[in-house]
Amino acid sequence: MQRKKPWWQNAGLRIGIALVMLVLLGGAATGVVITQKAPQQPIEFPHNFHVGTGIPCAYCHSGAETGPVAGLPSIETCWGCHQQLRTNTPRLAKLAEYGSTNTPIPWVPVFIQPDFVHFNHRPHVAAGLECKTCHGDTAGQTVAEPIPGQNMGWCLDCHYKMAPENFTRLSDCATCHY
Amino acid sequence: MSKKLSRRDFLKLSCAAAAAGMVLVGCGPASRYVTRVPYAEMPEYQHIGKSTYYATTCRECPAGCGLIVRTFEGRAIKVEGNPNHPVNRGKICPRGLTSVQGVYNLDRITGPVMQGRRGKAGGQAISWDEAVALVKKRFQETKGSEIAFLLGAMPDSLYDLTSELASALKAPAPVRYSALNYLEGRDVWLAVASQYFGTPSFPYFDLENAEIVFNFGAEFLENWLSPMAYSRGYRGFRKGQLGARGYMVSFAPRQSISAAAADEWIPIKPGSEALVALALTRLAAYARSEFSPEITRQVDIKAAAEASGISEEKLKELASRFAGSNRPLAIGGGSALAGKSAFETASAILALNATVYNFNQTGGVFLTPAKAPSERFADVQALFEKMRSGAVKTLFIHGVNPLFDLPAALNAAEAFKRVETIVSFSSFPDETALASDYILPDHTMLEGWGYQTVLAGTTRKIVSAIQPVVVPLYDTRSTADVLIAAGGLPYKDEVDFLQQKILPLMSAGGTFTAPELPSFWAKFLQYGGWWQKSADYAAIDADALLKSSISMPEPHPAPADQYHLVVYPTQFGDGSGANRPWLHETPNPATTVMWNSWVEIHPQTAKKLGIHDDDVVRIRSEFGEIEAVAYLYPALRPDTVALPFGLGHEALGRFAEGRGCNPARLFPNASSQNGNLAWADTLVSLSPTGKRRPIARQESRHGVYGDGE
Amino acid sequence: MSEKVEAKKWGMVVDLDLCTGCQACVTACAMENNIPYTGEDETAYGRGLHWIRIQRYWKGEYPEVSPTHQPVMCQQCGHAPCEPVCPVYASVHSEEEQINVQVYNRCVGTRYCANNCPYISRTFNWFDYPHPVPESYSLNPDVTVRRRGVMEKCTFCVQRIRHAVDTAQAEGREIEDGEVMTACQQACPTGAIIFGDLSKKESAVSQAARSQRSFRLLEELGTEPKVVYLKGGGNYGG
Amino acid sequence: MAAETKTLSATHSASQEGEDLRQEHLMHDPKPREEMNGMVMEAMQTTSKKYWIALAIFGLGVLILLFGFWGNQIITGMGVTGKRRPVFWALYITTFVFWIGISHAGTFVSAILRVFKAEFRRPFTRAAELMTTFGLAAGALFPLIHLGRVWTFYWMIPYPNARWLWPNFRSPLVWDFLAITTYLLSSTIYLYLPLIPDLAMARDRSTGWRHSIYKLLALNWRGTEAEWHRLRKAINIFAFAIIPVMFSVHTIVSWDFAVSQTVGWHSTIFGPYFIIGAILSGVSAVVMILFIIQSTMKNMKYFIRLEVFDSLGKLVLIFSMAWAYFFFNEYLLHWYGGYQAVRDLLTFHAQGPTAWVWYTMLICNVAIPWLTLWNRKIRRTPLAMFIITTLVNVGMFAERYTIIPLTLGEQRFPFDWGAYSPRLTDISIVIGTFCLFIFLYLLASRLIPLIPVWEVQEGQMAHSTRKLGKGKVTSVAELE
Repeated sequence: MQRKKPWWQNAGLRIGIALVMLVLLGGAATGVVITQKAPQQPIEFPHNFHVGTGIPCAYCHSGAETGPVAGLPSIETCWGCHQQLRTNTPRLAKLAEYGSTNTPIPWVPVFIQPDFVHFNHRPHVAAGLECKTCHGDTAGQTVAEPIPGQNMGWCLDCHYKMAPENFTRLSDCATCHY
Repeated sequence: MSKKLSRRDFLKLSCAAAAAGMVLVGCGPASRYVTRVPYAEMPEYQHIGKSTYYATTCRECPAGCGLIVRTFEGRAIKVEGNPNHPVNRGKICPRGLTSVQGVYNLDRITGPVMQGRRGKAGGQAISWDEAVALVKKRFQETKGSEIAFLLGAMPDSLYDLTSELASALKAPAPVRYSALNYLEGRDVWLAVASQYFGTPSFPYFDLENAEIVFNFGAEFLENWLSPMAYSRGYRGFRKGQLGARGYMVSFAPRQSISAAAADEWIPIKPGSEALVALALTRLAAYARSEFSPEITRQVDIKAAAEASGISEEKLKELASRFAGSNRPLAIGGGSALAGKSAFETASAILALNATVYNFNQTGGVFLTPAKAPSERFADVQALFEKMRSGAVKTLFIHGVNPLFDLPAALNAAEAFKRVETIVSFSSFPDETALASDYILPDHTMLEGWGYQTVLAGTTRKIVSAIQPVVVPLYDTRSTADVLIAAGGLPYKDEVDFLQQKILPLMSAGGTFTAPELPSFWAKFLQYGGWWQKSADYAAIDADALLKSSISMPEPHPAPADQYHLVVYPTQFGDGSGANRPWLHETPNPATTVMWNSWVEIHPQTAKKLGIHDDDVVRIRSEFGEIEAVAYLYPALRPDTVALPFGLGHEALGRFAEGRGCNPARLFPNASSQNGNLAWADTLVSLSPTGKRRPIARQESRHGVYGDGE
Repeated sequence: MSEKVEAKKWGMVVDLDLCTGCQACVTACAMENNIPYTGEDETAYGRGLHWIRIQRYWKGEYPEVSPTHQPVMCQQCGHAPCEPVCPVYASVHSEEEQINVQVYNRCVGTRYCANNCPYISRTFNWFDYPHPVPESYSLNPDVTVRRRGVMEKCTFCVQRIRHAVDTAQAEGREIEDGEVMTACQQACPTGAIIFGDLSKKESAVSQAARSQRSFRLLEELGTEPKVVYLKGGGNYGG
Repeated sequence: MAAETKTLSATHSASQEGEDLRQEHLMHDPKPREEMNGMVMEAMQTTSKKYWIALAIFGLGVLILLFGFWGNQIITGMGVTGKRRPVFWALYITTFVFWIGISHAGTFVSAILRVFKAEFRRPFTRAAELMTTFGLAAGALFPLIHLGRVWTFYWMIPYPNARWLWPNFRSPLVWDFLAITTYLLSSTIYLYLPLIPDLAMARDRSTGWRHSIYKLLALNWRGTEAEWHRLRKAINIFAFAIIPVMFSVHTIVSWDFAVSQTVGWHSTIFGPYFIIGAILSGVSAVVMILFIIQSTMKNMKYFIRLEVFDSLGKLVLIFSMAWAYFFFNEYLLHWYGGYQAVRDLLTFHAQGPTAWVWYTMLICNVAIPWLTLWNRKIRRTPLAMFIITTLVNVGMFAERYTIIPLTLGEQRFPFDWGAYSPRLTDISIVIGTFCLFIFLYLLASRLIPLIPVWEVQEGQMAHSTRKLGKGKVTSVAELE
């Protein structure tokens, strides 16, 4: 009897599977990279510099203390200072362009939650949490970088560690999902 | 031959499978980041992530309820009632609630349009400069007497402005009407009040404090005069603040929600309301051992009982109950005040009140302290007659849709053809807008300025503020601004006009005032309007009424094969609400039908005619015919059929077009002596068409009526 | 289930003597909670997504006929039949607010909860309902827009509860009676709906709930609903 | 068929009697081992053009009707089916219960009859067990198909996760999930164990790809005494162990309904009621399959004799009576309970616009078996048995349809009643699973020996006749 190669040793099949896997894995890798990488911002905002000069976070992200959303600064906020300050770098030239035409800066929010999660900054700020607990050390970043794995387990973990006595309340589904 | 799957091969394959699995499970959206655009300049009162609430006034019907609109990042999210507003006290009806679906409607006109051909959608977009120039040109080139303004019921500020403009142009005063008006019999009350009390003001019925109420067809919970104010009144009436739970008797051929809310429903024969009211007046006077008033001289109790189908004993019992009560009240509206003898009916109802001396009494009848502009149908008829004769060269239309809501017998479309230029200010592509030459879209309700004078449902003077809660979504422009710019009126713009108009209010003793106009204006907007601290009604006197003599209306029983017609407005109001999906999705309170019209037929009648539920029925009057789906309605006289008003559009966008039927096609082009549209005398015949079209109802037919589905 | 004493017990009273069946609550609920409309064919087939339905029955024969109106929304049972049957805890009791929570993102769509709800107060997203621009501009940002395949139901406007709790907490005070208003209560023209904390003796809602007219729907099932009806308007329970 | 009308009571000589016994009972009609093996192999390897056409049609059916429509349903939403408020479960769950019911009979016939040593079971245990496995495969798809968001089905599996959430072990659906996976696994093993010697037999008689497959599956079976011993022991353990699993699975399926508060479901008799219904439909399905096998496959008339139809017919009759008892009992309980909503519901079933379903159920499940199956002649007419059992299955489908959509449509609030009408997708997917079942069965019939040859041979070895007075009686030797 002629010795036949079993089907799984067929070269064509193997190449085909390899190609499909390459595409899928490549896609997956790209997806992972895209979702875990800081997005392209219209202006490469240097957080490190601004934090370094001692500007409080809430100066630009003013909503955090009063409401659910911290917010992204409007052109007014930036232009308020930078009209007077140094307009000589390329980044500031971009800002000047937005500022002089009074067009909003299309910021890309980095820390985002899905639609079905209702995160509220105010109680977290009121409980004395520092911004960097969740947002990382922005003093070392230019544009804000996402923290990987900020999922439900991440929230619960913190809630459990920080306030075990209130855990019933803080793990209630209706706290975030409605 | 045997080939073993080697361990290495197996590992390779399983790794590949695992990787594929991970890819399939782990693939999220390709990009999770979405650009978000913050404000370039943060508007006043806006905070990041927080809602801002603005007070304004509802323009959906003439009642003038105060609203608080929740806005979030520049968008109107939710309409709520203004809890401080004296008309509605924070309450709101379905139509007001869906007004955000008016602003964010999918079928709005996005900018000024020059129609290529009348009646066809689409046309050439023009700029606002061109539009204003065009209106200006029409003002200058047309003789004053050949200009006509046809306005809807809202808003009042625009009506005042247009009136000023008309007199400046030496044009006839603007004609104003609304379908709600003739369906509820509003103009009849105005006529009666002018006749007997000397002022064209609406009576205010103090339902809240009444003890026994006789209701002649008024749909006070749905659309009548000021539904939110009267709903609150109904609450007080039921709660019995001054004593026992109130007792209500409803005289109506069809059970509306208001009639159903009564403790007793008397299916009175259509057209006999005046007789019954007069008979009750006479019997009530008798029960109080008083002389029967002059006005009741002609009435014969026996004849009234016969004409109405209510036994004499019952009438006597009701009258003595009414007369014996501490705070009796009679109200009327709807189809009772929409016939040829509407004036007599309204007078009789007032006489019934007068005979128990409840004028200006708690739980009685007052006169609202605001003069209402005339909305007589006879004026509309006259205008269209003028158009037909070619004496109108330029017609301006705002806030009303005559091609839809006027009786087809009036043949408005024919009259339009004789008008050289028609300019519509409609925000939506309704029938009339499409039939005009230019559409210069006004802002919708939540985008525009104005004020609304509260005409009914209160005993205080109220001027309710309308302010924009969001920036206009499209390239629309306030009609007032267009008219001011084109007509050369002495105002800078609409806001200037409004501020000048509210100037007198600063010293009129309201709940607030301010030393100078800007702060007064700010407060006016903040509170949602200006109103007096307490009631300020003109005392009314019953003498003239009781001493008058009115002609006895002839009852007109329907012949065997014909049926009385009751048409009632629904949540769609005058029909302009028909383009809002959630008004369609809101079930009708009585029938739970959604998204379509129906014709209510009594089950006995239906059986006699061989009509079943969901059969398409042809309804024919002397003036036209329509087809509607049958709904066997148990709470209706067998000799009457009822039709909801508001659907049956030929235009007005995707949600309205071709949906339901329009009862205005059955109406006569007839006004009574006092100028109201006399549609309630219409007789119709029914015939099954053999077609079936199951309508969407929330109720289970099988569960509620016990018949199969 | 051990209930904490301090747990808030949101509850609602519907006075059937005042309810006229006008449907304002139905529309208000839809506007507040991003409820999509489904169109004629779908509503005709019983797939409307109304969170409140006003049950209208007829009583008597012509001419003594009259309708009764009874708004039925999720009764927020204390002992809810929908909760134990959900395999993934998507229908779950909120220990904090003592209401039934539907967690949309956890729902896998078995629809078992809906079958087991004796009040049939749950609706299902049969499709992804479109929210076209600009209609979508009026969507409430505090309420999740549900996608296809999940259950939904009346939440007692939990987003408003959360907002009030959050505000009260930030201001360091208790929630006042009447501070949380559900959308239906806010709109109801005759004020037939009262909402508040049933655990407080003096709140408007618990006073009304103690009325002699009060009854609960299908009380015999032991579901302990948080919605109390007051008899009236020809509607005497059941 | 020659044996049709022969009975043992007529005038007979001794040889005639022996001939009768041989004709009647497979166990008394032994053939040489080689010949019998050959017959089974021949039946398995003979494929006609018709077979391939059927396979292609049902394969396409699976592809289009099941997976095509299911895919569309996943993408578009559950709304493509006819479900509505308040009928949130409908044809899918109906068919699910139907398949789970069908799958019962395999175990029942095989395990219970094995435990009770009913000898007529021998030729068809394999066919019944295959039916169990494939019925479960078809049925177990439905809990997935009916999910609104099937892509999240794995949340029902208990596994540690970032959300700190487990499935709700109080939910009958989780019990269901566990029970069905358990049953699927155990019934597959129970199918596989007795298959091993037959696979070895097939391995020794085949070449090419078949050979390699059989070799892999036969686990190097050599037929030594030790192997036989272990196999018998294992089969015996499984036969006893699977019986409670079988009962519990359908009880748990019934609890999906019985633990709810739904009117008409909340009943304590649902457990046994469902099991009896399942066995009734399952045994009927076995008869249907045996008829098809017997009339389409080669050499099967030898294995599947009239005695099989006769005995199964008796079983169907008995279970039909038991079912009727429970049916009556349900009415009795609710009558005694006196709850208005249930009374309305039961009246609606019998008198509402869908009463025809109810009547179909009663006629097919009670009237037809009772009127026909008492008759030995009918029981011994395979075609008649096929028609009767098909009708019984139609009746059982109607029963489940009555219990699910028709009951859900009429709950406590008449305002919310609603009638469900299936749409194209529901019907397609249901037909698709029938296609899947048939497709798998068709494939298996040409891959697996449908007759457990060794069991038949074992039985034939054990059987002998003994003279007792004037007649001969069967005697069975204890082999195990």
